[in-house]
Amino acid sequence: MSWLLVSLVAVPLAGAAILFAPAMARRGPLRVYGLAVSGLTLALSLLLVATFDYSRSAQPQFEVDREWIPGLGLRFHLGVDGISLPLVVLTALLTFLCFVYLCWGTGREPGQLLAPDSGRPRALVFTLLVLEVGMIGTFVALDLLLFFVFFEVVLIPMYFVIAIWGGAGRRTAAIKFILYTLLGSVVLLLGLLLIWAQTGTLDMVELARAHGAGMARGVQVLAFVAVGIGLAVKTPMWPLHTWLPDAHTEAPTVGSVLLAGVLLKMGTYGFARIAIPILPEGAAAVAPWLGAFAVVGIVYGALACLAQRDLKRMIAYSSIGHMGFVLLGLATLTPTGMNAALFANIAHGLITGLLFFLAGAIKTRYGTAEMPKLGGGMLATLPRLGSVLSYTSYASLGLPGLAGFWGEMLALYSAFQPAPGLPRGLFLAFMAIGGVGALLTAAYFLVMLSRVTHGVPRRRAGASQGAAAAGHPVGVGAHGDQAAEWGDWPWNEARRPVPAGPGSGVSVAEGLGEAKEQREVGGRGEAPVEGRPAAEWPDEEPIDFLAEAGSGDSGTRPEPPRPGPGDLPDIRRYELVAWTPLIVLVLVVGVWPKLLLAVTTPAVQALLGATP
Amino acid sequence: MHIVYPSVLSAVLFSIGVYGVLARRNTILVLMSVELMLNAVNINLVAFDVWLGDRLHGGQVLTLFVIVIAAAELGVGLAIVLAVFRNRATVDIDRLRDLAEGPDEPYAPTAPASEAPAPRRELAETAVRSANSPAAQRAGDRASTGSRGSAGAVASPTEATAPPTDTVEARAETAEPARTDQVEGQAETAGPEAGTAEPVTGQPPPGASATEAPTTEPTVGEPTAGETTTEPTVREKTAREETAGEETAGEKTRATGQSADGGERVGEQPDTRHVRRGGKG
Amino acid sequence: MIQSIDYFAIAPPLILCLVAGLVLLLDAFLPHTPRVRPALGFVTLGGIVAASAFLVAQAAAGRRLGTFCVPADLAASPRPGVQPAGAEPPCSFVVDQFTLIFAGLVLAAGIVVVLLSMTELATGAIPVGEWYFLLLCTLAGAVTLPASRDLVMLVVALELVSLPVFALTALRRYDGRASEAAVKLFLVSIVSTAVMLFGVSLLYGMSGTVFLADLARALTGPVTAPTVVTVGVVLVVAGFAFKIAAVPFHSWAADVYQGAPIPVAALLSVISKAAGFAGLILVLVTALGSQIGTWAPILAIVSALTMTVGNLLAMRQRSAVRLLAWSSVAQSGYILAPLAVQRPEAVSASIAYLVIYAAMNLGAFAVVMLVSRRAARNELDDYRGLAYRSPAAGLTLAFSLICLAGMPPGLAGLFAKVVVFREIVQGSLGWLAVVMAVNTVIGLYYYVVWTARLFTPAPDLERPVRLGRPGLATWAAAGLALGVAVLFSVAPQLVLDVAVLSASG
Amino acid sequence: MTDPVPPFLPPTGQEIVFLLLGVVAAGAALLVVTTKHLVHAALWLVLSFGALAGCYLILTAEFVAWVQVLIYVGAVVVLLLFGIMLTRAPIGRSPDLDSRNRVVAAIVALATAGVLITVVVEGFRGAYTPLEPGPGAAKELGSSVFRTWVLPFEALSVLLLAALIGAIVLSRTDIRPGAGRGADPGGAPPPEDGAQAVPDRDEKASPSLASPPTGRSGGK
Repeated sequence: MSWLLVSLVAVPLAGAAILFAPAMARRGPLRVYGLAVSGLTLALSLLLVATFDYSRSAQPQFEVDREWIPGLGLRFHLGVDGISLPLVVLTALLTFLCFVYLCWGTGREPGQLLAPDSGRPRALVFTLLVLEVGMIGTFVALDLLLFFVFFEVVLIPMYFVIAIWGGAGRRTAAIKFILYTLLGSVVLLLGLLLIWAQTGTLDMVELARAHGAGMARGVQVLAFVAVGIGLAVKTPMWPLHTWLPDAHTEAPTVGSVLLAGVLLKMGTYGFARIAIPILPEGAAAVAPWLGAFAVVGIVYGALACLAQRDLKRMIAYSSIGHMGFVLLGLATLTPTGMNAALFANIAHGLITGLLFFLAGAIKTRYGTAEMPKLGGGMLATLPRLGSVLSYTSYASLGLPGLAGFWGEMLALYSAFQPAPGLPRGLFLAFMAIGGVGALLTAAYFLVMLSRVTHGVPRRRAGASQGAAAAGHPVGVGAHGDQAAEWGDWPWNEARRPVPAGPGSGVSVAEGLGEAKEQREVGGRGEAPVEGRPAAEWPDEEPIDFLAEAGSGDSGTRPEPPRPGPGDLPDIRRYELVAWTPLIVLVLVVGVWPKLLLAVTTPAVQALLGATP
Repeated sequence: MHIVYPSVLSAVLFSIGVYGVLARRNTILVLMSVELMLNAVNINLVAFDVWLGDRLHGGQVLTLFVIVIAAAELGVGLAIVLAVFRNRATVDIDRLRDLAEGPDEPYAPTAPASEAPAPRRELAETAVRSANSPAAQRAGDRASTGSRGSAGAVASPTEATAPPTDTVEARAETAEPARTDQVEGQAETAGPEAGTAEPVTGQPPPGASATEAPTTEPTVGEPTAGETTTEPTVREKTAREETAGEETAGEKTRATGQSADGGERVGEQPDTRHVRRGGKG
Repeated sequence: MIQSIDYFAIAPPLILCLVAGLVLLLDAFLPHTPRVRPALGFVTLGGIVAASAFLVAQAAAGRRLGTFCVPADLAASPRPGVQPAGAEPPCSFVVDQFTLIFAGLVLAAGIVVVLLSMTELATGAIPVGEWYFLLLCTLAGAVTLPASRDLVMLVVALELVSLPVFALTALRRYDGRASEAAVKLFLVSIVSTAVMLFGVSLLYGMSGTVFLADLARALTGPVTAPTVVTVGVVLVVAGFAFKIAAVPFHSWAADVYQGAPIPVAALLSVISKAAGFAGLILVLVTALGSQIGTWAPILAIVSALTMTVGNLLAMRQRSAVRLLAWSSVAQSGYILAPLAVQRPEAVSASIAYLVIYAAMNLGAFAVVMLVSRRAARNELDDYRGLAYRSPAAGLTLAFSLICLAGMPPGLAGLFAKVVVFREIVQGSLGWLAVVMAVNTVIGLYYYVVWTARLFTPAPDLERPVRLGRPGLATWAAAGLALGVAVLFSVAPQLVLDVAVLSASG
Repeated sequence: MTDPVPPFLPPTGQEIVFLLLGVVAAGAALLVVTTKHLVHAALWLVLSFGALAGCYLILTAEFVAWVQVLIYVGAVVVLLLFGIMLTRAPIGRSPDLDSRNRVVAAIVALATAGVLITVVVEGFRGAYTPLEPGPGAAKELGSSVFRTWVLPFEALSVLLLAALIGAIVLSRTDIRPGAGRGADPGGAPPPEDGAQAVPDRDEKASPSLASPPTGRSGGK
């Protein structure tokens, strides 16, 4: 079965290589193609799950061990154990879902970058597949240098995803991303080389078994700091996080999803796989610092979230807080803490992936992700989207019963009883601060929900008043009150089409009830609203939840451009397909955490087994 | 014989050569200095060979070879110097600055582009560009360091200005005699003047360009001129013009044209004549 | 016959010289039609391939070949200890692993340069016969240099590498910039030669021999006047530092690369540099190994400065060739770094890096050559959207740049850097490793920015750069370089293993 | 070297002559790098090289001395003089032969001299050899060249040929850039080129050498 891991890496790689063939230039097969390759990968990973021997999840299974570059002592050594298995599956799943998001549907929507006129679909598919190679490879590599190679493979595709398909500030964001992570990688490489120079081997299994034997304490500390910095940039740990908000905000939806869902995990996985088991003494020396940075990150992330107005940016900052919990768990150096970290990893991947999908969907609908401009009342205007957003936010803030809870809880719990040798009082303080952070996390998510999903959809009301009063172009006079409140409105200049006439700016005065009513009636085309969203989706096909899709709206659908009150389509089919697995998994993992913990626990214990 | 004597002589000669290489700006003088350094090597080698009684005569043979190498180098070197002279009309190292790193290398890439009409812009651009580089730097040097003290004093009497109705005025840099073989000038960077500068990109008849040559960039047609790539920004250029303006003692010199390279044989002689006439008159 | 000459050993340079003469004759007697130009190019290529074939044969023979050895009756040195009795007489020309690697590198790079020049020459602005003649002379020198085992031969070979390049640079005779570049290169080079020769003379004075092996013996143990040796070493290092454009003798690089025809820039950045490194390694490691305490710290500082200055300057560039020039200066710093480790084995890391660097740099130059034919000023902005206008060129350049940056998927560059890092870390030069790490990031920045430009669509470029038909030759060159770079990416052990074997004996 | 080193004082006759010649050579060299006359520089160079040839003779390196006279004094200086003439250097004083960083150059040179002389004196203070004519004769040296140094000799011949060809091809003015201006990345506009290539041939080929240096003459 050792071919399984190789094929997990090889399938996307081959898929990317085949894209060079001239025949792949046409777009028609391209969408199916991306879906097929990532689907095959997902199937392989599911096969991995099915055939994995759970009774000995502590040992690496499906091992492949070939000599690659003898001059460097580099071996092509792959294997998967209880720690990496969930992450591999998560990667394959998220990638597949990204392709579902991109490829399903009509391909005309703005979020779907494979649209015929949006430029380089082939390049995007290629980039995502290479990204998948790097991500999966990182999780299955059992050779330090090989790990590093895969770790690095991810960078360039991600850079291009941000720099080419990103938002307005993509150039800066991409450069910031790559500079930070590159600097981290180089330091990481130096740390790995130091380990290598001291022990003479690159084999992670062997090194983990040795548990730092053969390395002096000073060397271990030095190596841990170097490796730790490299991984912490990726994670990102608090003072090294500044690349993350920009990158997440500017990246396209799929980029954000993969960045938050998988790439951040590579950092924490590295801690669990390399830094802590291989350098136990270094870890013990640095762990208090790690914990301190972690809790600072938790609180900082939460406070920063409270100050955010951009939804994507807020989710990005929330990632910093969540990864703080992960790091806190790791810093305790106990099996519980490690378990918490690995659990929180997976949970965060699922939840934040979903959150970014949602944020992307909102951004494509509203043209902005600025929460004040969304106007609130999403549950009224877009009930499905609003409810999924609420659900995910609850999961993210750690509502018991959903996936986000266990990670945070376990992490805090493990800080209560850190590994012997670590200052317990300090960790108790960490626990307290972390608890405050958890509360703050809940606070900002609730604030966000109250701003976005609940309340009266102010925006529309304001628009209608202003427009009705003066026949102004929507958004200039209409939002005078809000403009005063929030400053200027960049999207107005950038995206608002010039209204055709005074009448076109008139919008329906719709309160909560009215909106609901209109939706129920399915009355479209009755009142013109501002033309922007309609112009963006001439062919939109909003399906109301499941069966409602064809319930009769479609028959009466007017011709495009169709200025209807359902101007903002609710969840569409491809979005639903892409999100459902995540929604389900968040619930499943939240309800049965043992599913995951049972897999990771033996491996964690094995990794920490010889720690004093 | 004490070997210290030749060794010290060699060290002295070598140092003199080093001084020459660093202090001289005429390429041929630099070559001579290098020859001195090589001779210092030779005397060392011979002395050591004799001292050591090397049966293979490594030292003396190497000396012979060094002499031959020096001759070969000199042959090629002089050919290159002549080629430079052919193209640039100077053998001063300081002036070979077309390729040098500009003081503000991160320039605005399309700065000049917006100022000229589109179809001809590229020509105008090259004209402007080639006109600017060395003159600019020199003007800048002077302005900043002021070390060539005589520049302003000598420059003013030989200034030549075209009739005021012309949009452009010519001025020859005669600050230092050796520099007069380059007609300096600068195509005006503002729009209309760029227009006047660019049409005469072909080679003007030698005599015909007597009055307008300085601004019309007579050597754009030269293979060399079009390739100059020092990139001035607009700001830099205007700064330079200000410098020029100061030098012309209050006269409003709006444009100075320079044939940066290769100007000598084609456009320069008329220009110089013109300039000198103007200077005397 | 006074000396017995092993013609098999000297076959590669000999063939190159003969073909050089042949090209000159052909040029003189064949009619000057456009068809002759590529024909001469093919003759040149044939010569290089033949030389390479002999190289392969030598490698297959697998033994150390030495020729032009000192006659036995003269071998005994007047100075005791220099030439122990019974030792083999030293030879001037030795073919071993070290020689083979460098000669192979030079010849492979030579093929690429010839292919590039076929495009450059296609327009007839440059006299063809003389161009190829000079090119072959340079190659002959560069092949001879790594085989040289005495200072006299080393000096002559180094000069043979340099001198034709002066002429090649200036061969676009009515181009002021080419002449200017040539004059700068020329002056810097002859001054560096003079400096190096002074160092050589001091070393000769201290040891009484010019053979590297004897030098090593003479300078081992207590030396009568260590300061003289030190100064000699410093001067020799300074002389070579010019050749490899190391700081503080780097300033010529960008000007010369920019002014010279692009094939010559490629030649300078790869072949000249390889020759310089070969000489440096031979002199330092083979002859002055005992003085490692003197030169290793110097090299460490020079290396750190070189990579830093090169990278910082490269970051500011807008011109493609200048960027490549400064980046190759920075790469020189990386190549120098392992030499600064006080372990002779570290040399193999330098050699491996050099070989990989050659492949990726030539790939970049080949594409720059393609673009330069259309874009007058060859600025980075001219590369916007190249990957869409010409996917092959764009991807080749992207791969080369990513390789130079040292990131996956450019694994060749990554492994090269890893090897260098490993040597530095093992040699406990921590500070140098950190400096190099920072520099790697700086380098990554500008390489990646350039690469990103390839994939950014050009917003209605004023002068859209279309790649016309720049000739198959350049495409072949690009393909060759790319192929080698990919090969090294997949199987870097090819160069790593070989380099490990050659302890530069 | 194992011989006892005789004292420095009093110097022998050979040493006195050598030192005198050395002073001449160094003094002439100093004038070469400081004189304001370009042509004078070349002439001082002759003197310096000649004195050095004398030094070689005293050091018993006869062959080298004659080669020095032949090649350096005979060829190199003549070449340099030609170069001076062809670049139309003024015959008289030229004020701009030195660049502005003369002081820096002087400091660097003095530092170099200081270091080198100190080191050399320290290193070779005890070096002494009696001078016996013979080993530097042409016969000895020739046999050495052709027994031991054949390979560099041959390489040198290639080098000389390359230099020769290079110098010729660079100086030839009868080859014009061909029709294909495209080789120049400068991308100068082609139409003018075609028209220009023929008529300006004379002007380009010879003129810079023949026509009087109008610009420079003002400097005298």
